[in-house]
Amino acid sequence: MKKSGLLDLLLLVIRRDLVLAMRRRADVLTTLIFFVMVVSLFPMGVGPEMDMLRKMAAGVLWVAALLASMLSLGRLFSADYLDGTLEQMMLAPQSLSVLVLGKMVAHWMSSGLPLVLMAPVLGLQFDMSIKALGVLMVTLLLGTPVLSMIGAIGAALTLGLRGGGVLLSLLVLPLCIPVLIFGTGAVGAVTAGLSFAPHLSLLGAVLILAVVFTPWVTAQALRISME
Amino acid sequence: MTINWFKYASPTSFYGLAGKMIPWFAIPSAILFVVGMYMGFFVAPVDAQQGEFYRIMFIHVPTAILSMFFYLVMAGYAALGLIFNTRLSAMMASAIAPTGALFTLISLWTGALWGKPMWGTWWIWDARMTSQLILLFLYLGFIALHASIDEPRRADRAAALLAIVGSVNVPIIYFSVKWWNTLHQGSTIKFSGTSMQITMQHTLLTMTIACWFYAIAVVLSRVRSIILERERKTDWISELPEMRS
Amino acid sequence: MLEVSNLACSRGDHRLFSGLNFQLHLGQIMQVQGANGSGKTSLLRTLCGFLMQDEGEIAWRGQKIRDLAEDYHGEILYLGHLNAIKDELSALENLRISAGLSGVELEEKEALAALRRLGLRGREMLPTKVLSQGQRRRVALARLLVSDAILWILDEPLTALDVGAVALIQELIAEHLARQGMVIFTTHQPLHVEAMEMRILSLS
Amino acid sequence: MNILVWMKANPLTYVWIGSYMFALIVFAIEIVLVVRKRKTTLHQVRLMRDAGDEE
Repeated sequence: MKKSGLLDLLLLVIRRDLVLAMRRRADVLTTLIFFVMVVSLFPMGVGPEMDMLRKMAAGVLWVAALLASMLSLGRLFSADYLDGTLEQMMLAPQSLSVLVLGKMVAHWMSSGLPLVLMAPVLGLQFDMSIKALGVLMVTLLLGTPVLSMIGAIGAALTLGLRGGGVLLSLLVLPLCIPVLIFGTGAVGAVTAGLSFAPHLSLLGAVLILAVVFTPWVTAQALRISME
Repeated sequence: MTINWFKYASPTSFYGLAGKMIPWFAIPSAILFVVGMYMGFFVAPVDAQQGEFYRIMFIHVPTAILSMFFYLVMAGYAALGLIFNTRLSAMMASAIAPTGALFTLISLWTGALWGKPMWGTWWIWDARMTSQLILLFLYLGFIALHASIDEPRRADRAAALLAIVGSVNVPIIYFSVKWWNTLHQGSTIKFSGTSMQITMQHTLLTMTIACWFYAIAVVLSRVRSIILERERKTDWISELPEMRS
Repeated sequence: MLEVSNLACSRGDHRLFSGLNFQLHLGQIMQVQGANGSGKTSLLRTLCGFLMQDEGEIAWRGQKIRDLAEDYHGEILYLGHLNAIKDELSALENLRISAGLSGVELEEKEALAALRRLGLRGREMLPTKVLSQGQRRRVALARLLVSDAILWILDEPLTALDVGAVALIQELIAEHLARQGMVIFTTHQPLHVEAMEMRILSLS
Repeated sequence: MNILVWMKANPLTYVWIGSYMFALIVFAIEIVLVVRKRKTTLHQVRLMRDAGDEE
């Protein structure tokens, strides 16, 4: 029985959560279907004129991605909290932040990544140009992990509360606004023919900030909630 | 040698101190309000460009500044409460939140009032106004989280963590909103002449101090109620004069 | 080894117990007794580091557990009321993951041996949601076999167990104590370990 | 739009009612809330203390 190191633990947690996500494929699909449905609702509300929709496309897709990831954050910790596995995770000999990072990555892979892969299909609904679609996917690729990480803080804070889901969105959405602005800004820049490099670099900066700080903050939030 | 300013960190002694301090802030605040408003209406000159409407500034700007300032003060108290585990600072943080939120509301409302004569619309997605709106969401998030946790200790610590995360995000949000806004539309409020006229600055200063003192008075009395609520089990409560009446 | 001095805990603003002093050395076993709501579970959770105590200190090998944090966690095993197993995973997967989480890389062979010793032969591959409550508790208890923790903190380990399982648990505890382990536990059913002096800690 | 017309006609009243009066009303409401919160807390604590004898 060899002692497992930090990285093994991280990979263990990620593999565990992905296996769990695969065993309950319904949760992954509901997030995806919700994303598709919200995006498809807009043309019905706003009307079918293509130039209007093309202008709104990035914003609609990004807001839908934001809402879809909020939806799936609720079960990030609550399932483990209810059956006691979260307690055991907090008693792991490795730092809790690493485990939490593992859960965040697993959550992103089961909820954020499908959104990124689905985005081009929906982009065509809004008749977006190929370049704009490409940039949209890159921004979603950089942005959705940040949503999962900041969302994890909210999920840890609202652990076990009755109004958990809505409260979580109320706490987390204001903090995700910079990501939304940079994401939609990049697509706006490319459709206007400007360079989208500054937007992506800012998005990357926010991502790095999130990777560095959110695991530790979430670990603190979990300790507070588990008391 | 213990530092005696910790003496007032305990709720029991702070309760008495706060009680004595409230009138010292309430009365000057009332006086300053009257003076400020008088100066705002009659002393400050008419602005060449905006005419009389710019006088809304004397309420809008102080409340905007203070709403941001109170969020940082709240986050500071919250951090103190988390690090030193002192219950009083956590109580102060939850006492400041409603006043901060109300200040944000007033600044948003007066901002809209000011927008109507200037641009003909009640709401404009100006960088500062949008950041104020997001600040209001942060305040409401803090209050909602604190209210939805029953156990006071966990409520304080969870809301404190949210306030700290929020305060780290305020500059990022402010920068990204300003950045987003300049893409769409230039900066908005301009004043004729180089800098504000002297009396305008004095009025602005008086109004800011008036609002600040008002806020301190309200927060102190709210924190006294919170102390009463939280310490009801302790014995020093029963000796209080107001308990017997 | 484990030293608790002048410990006081409260839940909300209700004080559970105070002024608790005891020491636990290698090879010793202690039962925490007290009426319902007297703070038995809170005491165990405070020993794990979940709850912050109001007063007093908990020391492990002379150092405060707050400072040791993860190193201390590496040497304890906590078994609460909840089974800490995922219903969608099989017993084998659950055991290997919980062992991995506690820092031990477990081969399939060893995991299967542990599960079989706990009487789960033939059910190792089934998702735990199909197992009975007693069998699920056995999957949770399988962790005792594979863990190399010194201090076992068990909160009512015998709940939902049949006579055979109770005997098995007592056997495991005896082996653990023989290997100079330590156990602190609460229980509602009688639990006695042969040739071991059972120390009692009562929370008035 | 008569609001715009009226506003241009008497700006001072607009400014007074719209912003200062609103702010003062909000402050007044907040003061009332704080005073009421104090009264109810005192009342509650008194109830708790009288009922709390059997603890």
